[in-house]
Amino acid sequence: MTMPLIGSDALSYAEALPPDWPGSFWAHIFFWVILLILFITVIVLLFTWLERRWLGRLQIRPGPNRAGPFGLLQPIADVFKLLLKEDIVPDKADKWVHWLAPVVALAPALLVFAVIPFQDGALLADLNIGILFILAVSSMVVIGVFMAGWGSSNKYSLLGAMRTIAQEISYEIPLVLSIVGVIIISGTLSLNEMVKAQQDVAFIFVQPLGFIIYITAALAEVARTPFDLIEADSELVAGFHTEYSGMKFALFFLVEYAETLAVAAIATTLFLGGWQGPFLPPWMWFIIKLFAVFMFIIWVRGTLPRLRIDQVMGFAWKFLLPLALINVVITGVEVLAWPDAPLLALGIINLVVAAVLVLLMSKLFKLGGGRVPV
Amino acid sequence: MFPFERYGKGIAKGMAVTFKHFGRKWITTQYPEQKLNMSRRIRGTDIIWVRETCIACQACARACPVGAIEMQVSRGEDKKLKVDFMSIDFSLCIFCGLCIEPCPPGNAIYMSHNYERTTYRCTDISAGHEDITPSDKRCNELIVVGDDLEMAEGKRKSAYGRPDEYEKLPRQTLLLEQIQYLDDMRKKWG
Amino acid sequence: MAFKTEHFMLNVGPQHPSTHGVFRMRFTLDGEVIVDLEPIFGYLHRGIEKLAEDRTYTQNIPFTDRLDYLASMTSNQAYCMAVEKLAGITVPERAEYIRVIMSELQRIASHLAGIGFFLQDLGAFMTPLLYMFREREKIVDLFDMVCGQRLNYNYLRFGGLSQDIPPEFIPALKKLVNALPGFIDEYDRLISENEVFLVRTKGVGILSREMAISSAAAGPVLRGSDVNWDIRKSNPYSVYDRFEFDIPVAKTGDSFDRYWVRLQEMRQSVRIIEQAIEQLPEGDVQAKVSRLLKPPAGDAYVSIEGPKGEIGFYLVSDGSVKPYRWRVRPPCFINLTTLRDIIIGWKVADAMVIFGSIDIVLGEVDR
Amino acid sequence: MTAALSAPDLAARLEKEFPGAIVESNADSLVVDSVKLPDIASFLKNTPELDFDYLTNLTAVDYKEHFELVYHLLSISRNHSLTLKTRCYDRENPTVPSLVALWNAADLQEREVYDLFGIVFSGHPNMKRIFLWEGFPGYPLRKDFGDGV
Repeated sequence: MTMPLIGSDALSYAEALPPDWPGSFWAHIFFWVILLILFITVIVLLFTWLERRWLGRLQIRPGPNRAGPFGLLQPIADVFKLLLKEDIVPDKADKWVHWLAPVVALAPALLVFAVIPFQDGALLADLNIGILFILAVSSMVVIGVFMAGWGSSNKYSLLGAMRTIAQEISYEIPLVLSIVGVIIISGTLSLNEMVKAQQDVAFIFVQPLGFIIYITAALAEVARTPFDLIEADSELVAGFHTEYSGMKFALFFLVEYAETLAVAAIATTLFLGGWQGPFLPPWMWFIIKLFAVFMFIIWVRGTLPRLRIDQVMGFAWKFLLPLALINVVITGVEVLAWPDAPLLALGIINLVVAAVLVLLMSKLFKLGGGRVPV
Repeated sequence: MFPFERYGKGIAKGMAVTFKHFGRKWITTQYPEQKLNMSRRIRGTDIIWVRETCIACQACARACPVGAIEMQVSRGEDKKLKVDFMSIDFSLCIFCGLCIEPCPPGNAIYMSHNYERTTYRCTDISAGHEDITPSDKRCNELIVVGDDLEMAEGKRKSAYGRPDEYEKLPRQTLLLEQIQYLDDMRKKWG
Repeated sequence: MAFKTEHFMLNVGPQHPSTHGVFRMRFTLDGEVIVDLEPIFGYLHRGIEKLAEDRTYTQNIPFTDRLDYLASMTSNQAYCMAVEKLAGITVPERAEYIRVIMSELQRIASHLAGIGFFLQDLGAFMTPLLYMFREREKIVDLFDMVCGQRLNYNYLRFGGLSQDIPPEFIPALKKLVNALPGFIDEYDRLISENEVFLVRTKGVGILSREMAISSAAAGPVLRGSDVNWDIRKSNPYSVYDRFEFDIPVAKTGDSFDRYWVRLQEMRQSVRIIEQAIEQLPEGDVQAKVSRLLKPPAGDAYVSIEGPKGEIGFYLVSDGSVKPYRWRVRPPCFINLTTLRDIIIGWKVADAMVIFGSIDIVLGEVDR
Repeated sequence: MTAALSAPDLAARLEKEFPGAIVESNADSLVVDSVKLPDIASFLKNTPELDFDYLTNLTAVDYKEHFELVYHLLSISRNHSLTLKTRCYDRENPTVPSLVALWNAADLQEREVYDLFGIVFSGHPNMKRIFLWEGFPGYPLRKDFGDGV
């Protein structure tokens, strides 16, 4: 039997197999694991290319354009370069921790994709608690990062790792709360069902504040500008992966982009209507939206400077958390008080509320703190 | 007045600026394929010495702040000074151009218009030496002696301190003028 | 429960991305807070002051290029003016105007690089830096046109210039000057109101007025601290008394103010250049000066307003062809006097911002 | 214009305050006794109509038989300047009082002079070499540097 690797045929093949048929369970798992790993690798390669190209264009330069047409082979060349590099382990490093860290970081980053629907029903495991699974698994990456920072026995790495822990744990909370609004409206925890709930209106219009909080918190989760102080190159050289080279660095690189990919995929699924869309096949819509979110992230990266650690933490606890809580309460009240409201009406109310809240919060925005008397 | 500030307006403005640049022409060049015309007065990475017009006064050697020019002269039978040995050590030369100005005839020494001294291998810098991996020997490679300093094919005199050469050289490409090359490049490199 | 904590040392540099060269700082940290800082100099010390004592006056001009390599023109000018004062040379008027144009262009170029690297230190990934280098590139193109190199200009001579400007210089300059204010506005829009930028720079690294004066801070660092002091106004050298321009002064002395002063100074420089182009007279660009200059015995100190601050030269002549003592007043080096005081108490991330806002060039710090 | 204060006038005035402190005064500079230097500097800084609050430049010159330290002072508020000099005749153990307490700007510059000339500034809080490493033989900007080699 021929098995096309990607395309709607393959997806429908995967759907066609009933999961309770003996053997097909494993076939399903096997097929999806291979597909997801290929998908992640290819998309990550494309992402690195796109990031450099798009960033280049924002910076009035062409970006990589030598290897292959439009520089498309550049990521492949980079991979080979990284694979051929000497793998350096510092003398004083904790060898085991140093070796294990990239693996520990990589596994959860890949696991997230198990529950992301590429089109209706096309996913590795349609867990009815999909979103909880994502939140639980994605926060495990921190452990790998901290292992890397600790195991390198380098002060820059350690500082970077400490920042990672503080930042990622703080931003979990607004991230989860911003998703709660979506859960309340869609009434389900399964990602596939959530996408189906966005048949008419994407949740970005229903939950504008939720989307803003989600994107901000997600940027912090994956340590992208303006929250990239984990690897702040002008302060910490390269943060937790200062002492990594070769293949292990490549793994961290993969983790970083896989996380970004995951975040973009979740944003797509929860707020942008997932695979919903006219004319094109659903999985293509999914990938288009994925790239749109990613390009937004790059665009932000190309513009903004980075924050300081105490400002980042303050922003999470003083701004995002109250906003997210208010958002949850308002959404809950709306759903209770007006159960069969048209989503668009809710959206308009929420938009006004969001604007007012953001404006009010901006009054609390203080400049110039942060000096510690010594 | 709108009583609120710092609600994200500045970020939006900045992002608008970067987005605008997405549509702009890029300003870098694809170097080995796309070469710009250098300034006509460029102090290129070579010095051209003209044996015929040189009066062996050693003004250039005395003007050099780093002592890169070595010139040995002697009186010939006709009581005229002639150059026995002339060398410039390009590993010392800082390309300041001070040797050009004091030259009494004004046409015995020139900066060159060439600016590319890079090669893929160190042996390409000067032919004929293949065993020059140690760095001390490589420095010796940069001492250029006598005839090699003179005009040769591919060398071009710069107009630095030599106004006569000015019109002979191509016009400098200024980034300011956004010349055609940017468009050409865009077509070629996508 | 009180945790037992320990301070730890963090060595930053000499090979660190944001030390602008080979500067080194040894932080003592309490968590992320800097409790002590020891700046360590000398990684780029080439002994230029000693080398200069062994060379003739003219041969030293290329060495001034290599002090502040982002602002060679002003170093050239300060040195040439010091020698001119020592030897009593008067400069033709046209040369003075061209010197003013060059030094103002240099100021813009240097500030562009300074702001660009400052924003780069803040973490704005390359974008502002590349935008600013685009304009700097246009200016450097013009320098290339007049003197043949893009960094080490070696353009000025005692009593004038090494050569007159080429005919296509003025049209190109006019074009540049017309376009520049638009680009400066664009930089303003890009970052000046950005909330992230404000929260990182406003109130960070405050250098008080008293401290700034007592530490002899100069240039934008001084004017950012509410001191209205610019040598172009207070002691107009060259032909600066013939132009109308303002001195931007900021009140608080934080990193943002230093950035803001630089941005405004670029606008003023454009104004000066516009006036200089209009007034530019015809004539000679080089006074009659002996090739082997022998200034009379004595000493002279001349300082001018460079982009980084007051750059001065103190020369002692013993009547021979070589200077007896050749001393630079390096603005970058002296601006670093306050570094320790304004960084202590801030976090590692702020240290880079404050350091970047001082805008130093290591070639001049270490000499 | 920054007015260079007339050194002889000032010398006459300083002679009244500090008898015997003025070694020499010519048109543009004032040479004072190094022992009295901190007092004179403090007088220059704190007298309201002089108000020299800005130490522009501090350097030294090796005149073989003595070192001369040169201080370029400036008053930002009054816009006038003065060149103050002092001499140090001891070559083995040259010592000059430090002015860091008056002008913070002297901090790094005195260290630089110490590094390159070997002149010790007594009272400086951190008198260490700055550009060269500890243990560097000799002081490069002295005229006799390298003579013994």
